[in-house]
Amino acid sequence: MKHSMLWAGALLATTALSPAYAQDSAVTIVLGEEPDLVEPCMATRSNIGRIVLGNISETLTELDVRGDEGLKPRLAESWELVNDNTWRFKLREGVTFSDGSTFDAADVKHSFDRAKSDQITCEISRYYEGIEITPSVVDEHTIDFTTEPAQPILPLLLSLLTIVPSETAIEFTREPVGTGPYVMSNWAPGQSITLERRDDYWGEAPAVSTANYVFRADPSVRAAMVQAGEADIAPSISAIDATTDMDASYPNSETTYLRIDHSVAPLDDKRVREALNIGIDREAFVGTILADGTQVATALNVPTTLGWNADTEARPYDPERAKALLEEAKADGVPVDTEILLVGRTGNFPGATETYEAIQSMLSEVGFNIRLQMVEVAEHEQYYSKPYVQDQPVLVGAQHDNSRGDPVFSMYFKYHSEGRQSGIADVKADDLITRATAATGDERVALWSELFGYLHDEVIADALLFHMVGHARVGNDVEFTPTIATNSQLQLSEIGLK
Amino acid sequence: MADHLLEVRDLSVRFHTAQGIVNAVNGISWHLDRGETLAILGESGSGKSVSASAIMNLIDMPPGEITSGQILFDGVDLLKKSEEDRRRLNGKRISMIFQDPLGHLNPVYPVGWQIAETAMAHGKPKDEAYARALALMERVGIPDPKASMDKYPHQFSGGQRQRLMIAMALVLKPDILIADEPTTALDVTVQAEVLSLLEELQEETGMGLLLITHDLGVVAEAADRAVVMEGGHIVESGTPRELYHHAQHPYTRKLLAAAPGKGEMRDPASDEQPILRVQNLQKSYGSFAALKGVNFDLHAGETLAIVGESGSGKSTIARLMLHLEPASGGKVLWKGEEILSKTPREMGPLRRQLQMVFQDPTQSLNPHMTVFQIISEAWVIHPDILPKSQWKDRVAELLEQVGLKPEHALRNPHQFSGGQRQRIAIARALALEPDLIICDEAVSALDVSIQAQVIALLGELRDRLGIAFIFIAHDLPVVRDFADHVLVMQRGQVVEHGTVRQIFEAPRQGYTQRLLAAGLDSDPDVQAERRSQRLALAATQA
Amino acid sequence: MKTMLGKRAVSSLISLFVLIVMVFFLSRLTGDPAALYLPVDASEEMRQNFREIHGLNDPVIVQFGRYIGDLVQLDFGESLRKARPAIDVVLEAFVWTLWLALITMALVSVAAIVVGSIAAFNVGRPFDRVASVLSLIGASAPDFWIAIVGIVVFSVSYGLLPTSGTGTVWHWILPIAVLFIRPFGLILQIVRGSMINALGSPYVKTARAKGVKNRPVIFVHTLRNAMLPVITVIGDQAAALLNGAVVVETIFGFPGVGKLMIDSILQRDFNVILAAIMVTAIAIFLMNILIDIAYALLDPRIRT
Amino acid sequence: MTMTDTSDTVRAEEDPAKPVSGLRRVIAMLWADKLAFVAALFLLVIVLCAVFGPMFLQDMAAKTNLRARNAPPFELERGFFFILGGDALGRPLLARIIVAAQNTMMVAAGAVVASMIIGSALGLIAGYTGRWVGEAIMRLADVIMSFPSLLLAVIVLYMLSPSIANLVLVLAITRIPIYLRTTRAEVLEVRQRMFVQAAIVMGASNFRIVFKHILPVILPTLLTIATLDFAFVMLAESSLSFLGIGIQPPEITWGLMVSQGRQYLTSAWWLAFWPGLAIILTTMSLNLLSSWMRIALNPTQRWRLEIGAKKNG
Repeated sequence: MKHSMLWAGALLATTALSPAYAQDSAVTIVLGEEPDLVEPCMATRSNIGRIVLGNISETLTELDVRGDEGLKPRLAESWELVNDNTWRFKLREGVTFSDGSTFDAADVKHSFDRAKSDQITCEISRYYEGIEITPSVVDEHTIDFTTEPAQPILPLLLSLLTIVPSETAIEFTREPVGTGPYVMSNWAPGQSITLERRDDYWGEAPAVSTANYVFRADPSVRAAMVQAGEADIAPSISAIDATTDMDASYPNSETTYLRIDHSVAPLDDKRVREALNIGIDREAFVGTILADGTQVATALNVPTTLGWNADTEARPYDPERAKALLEEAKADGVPVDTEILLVGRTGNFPGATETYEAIQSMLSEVGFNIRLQMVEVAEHEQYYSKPYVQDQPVLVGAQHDNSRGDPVFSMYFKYHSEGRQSGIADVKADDLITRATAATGDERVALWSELFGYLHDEVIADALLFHMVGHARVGNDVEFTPTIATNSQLQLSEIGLK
Repeated sequence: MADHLLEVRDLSVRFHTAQGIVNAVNGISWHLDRGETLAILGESGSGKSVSASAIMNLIDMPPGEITSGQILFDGVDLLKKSEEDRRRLNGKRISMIFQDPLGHLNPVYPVGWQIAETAMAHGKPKDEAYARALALMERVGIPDPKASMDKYPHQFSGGQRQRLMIAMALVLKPDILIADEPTTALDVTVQAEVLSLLEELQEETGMGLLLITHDLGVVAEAADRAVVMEGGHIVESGTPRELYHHAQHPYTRKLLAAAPGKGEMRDPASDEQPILRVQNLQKSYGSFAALKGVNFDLHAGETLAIVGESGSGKSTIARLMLHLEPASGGKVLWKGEEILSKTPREMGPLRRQLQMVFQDPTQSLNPHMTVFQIISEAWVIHPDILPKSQWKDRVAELLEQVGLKPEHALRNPHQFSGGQRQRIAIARALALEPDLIICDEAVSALDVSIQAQVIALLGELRDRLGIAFIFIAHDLPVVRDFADHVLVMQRGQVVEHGTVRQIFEAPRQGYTQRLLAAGLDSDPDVQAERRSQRLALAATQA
Repeated sequence: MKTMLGKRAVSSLISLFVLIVMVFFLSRLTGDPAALYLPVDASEEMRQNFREIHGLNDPVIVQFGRYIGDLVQLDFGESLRKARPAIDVVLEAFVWTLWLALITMALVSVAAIVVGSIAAFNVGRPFDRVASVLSLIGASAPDFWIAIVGIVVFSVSYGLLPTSGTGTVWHWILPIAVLFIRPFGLILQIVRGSMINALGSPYVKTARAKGVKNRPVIFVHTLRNAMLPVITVIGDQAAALLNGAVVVETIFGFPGVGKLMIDSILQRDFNVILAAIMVTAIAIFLMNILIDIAYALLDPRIRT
Repeated sequence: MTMTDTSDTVRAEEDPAKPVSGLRRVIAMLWADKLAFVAALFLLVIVLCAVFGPMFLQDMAAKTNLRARNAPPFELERGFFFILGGDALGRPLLARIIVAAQNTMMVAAGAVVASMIIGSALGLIAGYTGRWVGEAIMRLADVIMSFPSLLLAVIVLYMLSPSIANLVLVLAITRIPIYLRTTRAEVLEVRQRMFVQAAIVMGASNFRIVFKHILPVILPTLLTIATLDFAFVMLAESSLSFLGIGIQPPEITWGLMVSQGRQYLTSAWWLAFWPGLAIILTTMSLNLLSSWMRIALNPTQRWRLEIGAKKNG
């Protein structure tokens, strides 16, 4: 027995060394789940993005999440609209990849083609669907993107395109190569991923020399680790644990809502939908089940989003009126007593179960016949995406995340009659979405906010609940303020050391 | 007055049991000196082993409890000594051997080590201990002692195991050897050998031997003095001769009367068609032939005794006849029709005609059923025998027939003594109104007095109901007053077949003669004679 | 013995095959991996493309044929999510589980046997009572509950041990402690029971009559006989651990096969599930053989 | 040996225990083992809660009241049922624990009974019929044993909806092998006993032999296992809820309550503590009871209890 202990010790010695013993200016970051891949073209998946985006791989443009500069240059120095359908990007010079090769227009083209290739399923490619985009190299440091139809927000779209060297094969890689300030130096599957600072980075060298990523499923464990000094940053911990002065909350750009399928009675009746909305005492959740700082939502996108409509006001909690509306509907023969299935996803967000339980009991109070069912992710998907369950009215509790600053990433998909998760089929909405997508400047802003208003006030498309806040715990010897983007990326360059 | 080597004075022990407090022995006293052999004679439950356990400090307390008395060894009261002191005596100055050596030897250690352990437990160095062990194994007559040292108990025969036990007990040349039923589970011939081995060893070492037994024969053969126990009391004591010829206490007389092989022998007088013909019956397990072609006939109302030592194949015959095992060859004709080849279904109705009474009544009765259920099950299986309405009366009738009370019908088997259980088993067999009952060692597990009663019962049933019996036994005296014909078996073969008179009065085969000679007689004088015969035989045949 | 092992190997192979068949087909009834792998707003052609790449479009029976075909060449297929050979992923994780199981069972066996024997020798006395009650309390508590309380107390409040993860010997203490509790309680009871029986057996009487001291009576004469039933139980418990201690591994971020299993089940990473099942099944088979050997070593009656 | 000898004769003499006194005897033997006695009482209470709890407390247990959120225990101003505090939605914990008893017991009992019946039935067949059938059944047992229970849970709960019944199904399937193997092993031994042979000689049918003669002998063993398994299943159920498979709100079981309360361990310990305690006490009681049974059902050990009974009774 003693022996086996010794062997165990020996075995351990060979495994990844514990963060506690790593040298100075090294930080340890504890995440919820280990990424399956560290693949630049998958960077839109948050657990990958947090490691890759801005650390290993860079993009042509990036969205300013701290100030309000909007879209900032990164690998592109500048861009302009050559004609309606063509954008021209001037690329930064003297940039090298971590494998030593220099960065040029060919790399950008390859990165784009690779992302779009049908031999691998790159997540980021989904942002370029429905549009014909052809990159063409003008010279070593200039590249044109021709789009059909015109794509006003192409530069924004390109803030998602991670650049890889043109040598990169078209298959998923486990050794990502990028232009970023860090390079992946070690990956002990199941245990940790380590990034080392590059000396030949084009920009200014960040303070952190080594970043160690570890993975713990349980939020309270993550919190505990920072407290115990085993980790420096836990980007997302449960609100319940966020009680120390190490903890900072941040709007995490997630919006929770109940998706309503308008095609099934009684939810096809507007009064019923309104009753749903005013039957839920949203305020009561804030500071109780959900963290302080949680906002009641009036739109699927967060206020910082382009065209967010400040005039739409959340409907106040009014059980009496809700009851009345139901009575009224009932009088007109709407089958309001039909059992409505409320589908929630276990562990979707901290306190998810409690939230849905509370909603169920509130709605039952005002006279709905609600059955709650919490399901695991795969089952949730069955309800969430088309084709929908038609045999009974269903409310799907879900979360939507769009930190990209433009509603285009949400609207088609959630509200266009063709959208995979749209609960409505509304001609006017469809029209607004198409027009807004093509529009630019103030027109675009106007159209989006019209859409927001229309969906919320006229259609009552769904029961919008909250703009959520996330909580990060930051250890005492590092400085880091989480932002709305912290959900999807975590740039080590933004971490300061004390 | 420590004039005896070992003296038990006014010893009382009681046990707390499910049925309340049982006084196992009440104020018994006896003594034992160097070189002499004292026999404690008694039947199960008489408490004959209790004083021995007390001496060896083997009574678990609770449930046991010594309420009064002294055990003086060399004049010192053991009961006042410390656990440790008593441990030091055990195995060194007082040793004990038990019935059922297989259970009492540790199955997972080599016998050599187990013997040596006695010495090592008392501080002898390893090599010396092993040397002694080897010497003793040689002395008690284990073949190829060196190799046997590393063998395990299950690799020895019953007799050899008892020899090993003896070796284990004598490693340190104790002053006293307690032998608790040392030969009960053994074949007659082996029993004789073991007993004489004990005597020789006693002469060599001059130890005192305490012999606990239920068998008058053993007493007659080996004891200098004997005490007779019943129900926890010593009812009588004296030399074997005194006890045999001038028994005072009724219980002693009862015991003597019960000893088998004293009554009148029967002469078979039937010549009509046999109901059962067994022809060239064979059974082999793989390459080993357990039964090598057995033939015999049985007439209605007759009794055939099949006698042989363990491994002779006598029980196999029964098991084959009753389809408990498939036969490898031969025929069994029951009332003219061949039954070995019958399917279970065809066999069904026939089964009620052929019944069996097993050796161990404790195991052959389902502990979860009441006596009523056990007996009436026969009619559940064969409804045509008796309408349900009459079951109750019939059960009562049967119970009375086998000498039990009707009200016993509601009890469970465990509430009866061994003998009573065997009576129930018989009642169960009778319930089917069979033509033939096979008794497989049906009485060998019972006390002598009970044995006699059960045999008497069977005889009575035979005469009254005209049932034929096949009576399987391992020693001859038991069958002497009961059987018409005797079949002597050895190693799967019939050695000798004849009428009971012929077998007992003029045995032709050497093996039969040896069997007879080895049987112990309760009359010391007869026994002395037998002994000389036995030795003579051994000499001639060796 | 050898022939017996042969038989065992064959029968185990049969069950393993049946197992694979069942898992393969049943798991494919539980939804479309594409839906889980791809982001919710991925388009239909993207999903089609994904299924195409991973051959999920063919009829299941065809997929099965292909799988078995590869399997006979010891190709366990690729992990859907990790873009690596499934078997590598599994073996990586299995090493951890193996160590966890080995160390835990070693500790459990020794502790349970010693305490159990002493308890059996003092049936009904305080030691016996305390031992069984304490072991019971431990064995009755939900393991995730113990685990988290353990972290809160030992790591956060007193900072004695690392909360979780791997790295040093210290990291192993909490997980092992949590895993230890339940089998300990169970085996303790078995040991106690079978010791009580063994202590009542004739050969113990003989040993006493020989004047053997109490200690050897318990630890030499009785224990070895009492071990026979215990070994089987130890085997079962070890098997359970080899299947992966899901809860513990999840909480302590221990990269074992249990966590891998639950993850790949929830993500429908079929190849990994199958590979994991096969690896553990084989490991358990080998362990059972060890158990048999141990049995034969303890009990000469089985050898001959 | 000595003891059995003596008691043997005594048995023969003294009056047979009347069936009536059976119950009293059991109680006396329980009383002899104080711990077991308390355990039995506790279980009785739980059963009562399970049967009647939901009838009276269902609504109270479901009524959310965010103002009483995580109300601390041992305060009565919110009413007696808040004595153990309130949960994250301000529902009285005591009420919820009582109501949850029903589901918890139904899951555990359902799973145990189902697996015991199926398992031992298969075991009897495997043990008594020809070796081919037996072999097949044993292989089946192997398969079930190495079939990851989590996967099974996901499969069943995905294809059929997650409900108490289906959870019972899952747990039952995973427990079958235990009973199957034990039963088979026992049958192989018991069928060699004399009284079984005697029944054969009398011409009893296989059915009769199996159910009248063999089953009653092995039943005690099975029951002991069952009591232990009961505890095991309860814990398994809670682990499933912890992993997000298995029972889901608004259904409640103790296991679910613990796993929901675990995230509050640092801020409101009582959420996870009380249901956890309920599980611990119940499983403990079952364990104690089964170890008592192990003695009470074993004739060679029973005297330990009987003396106790005499001393204390």
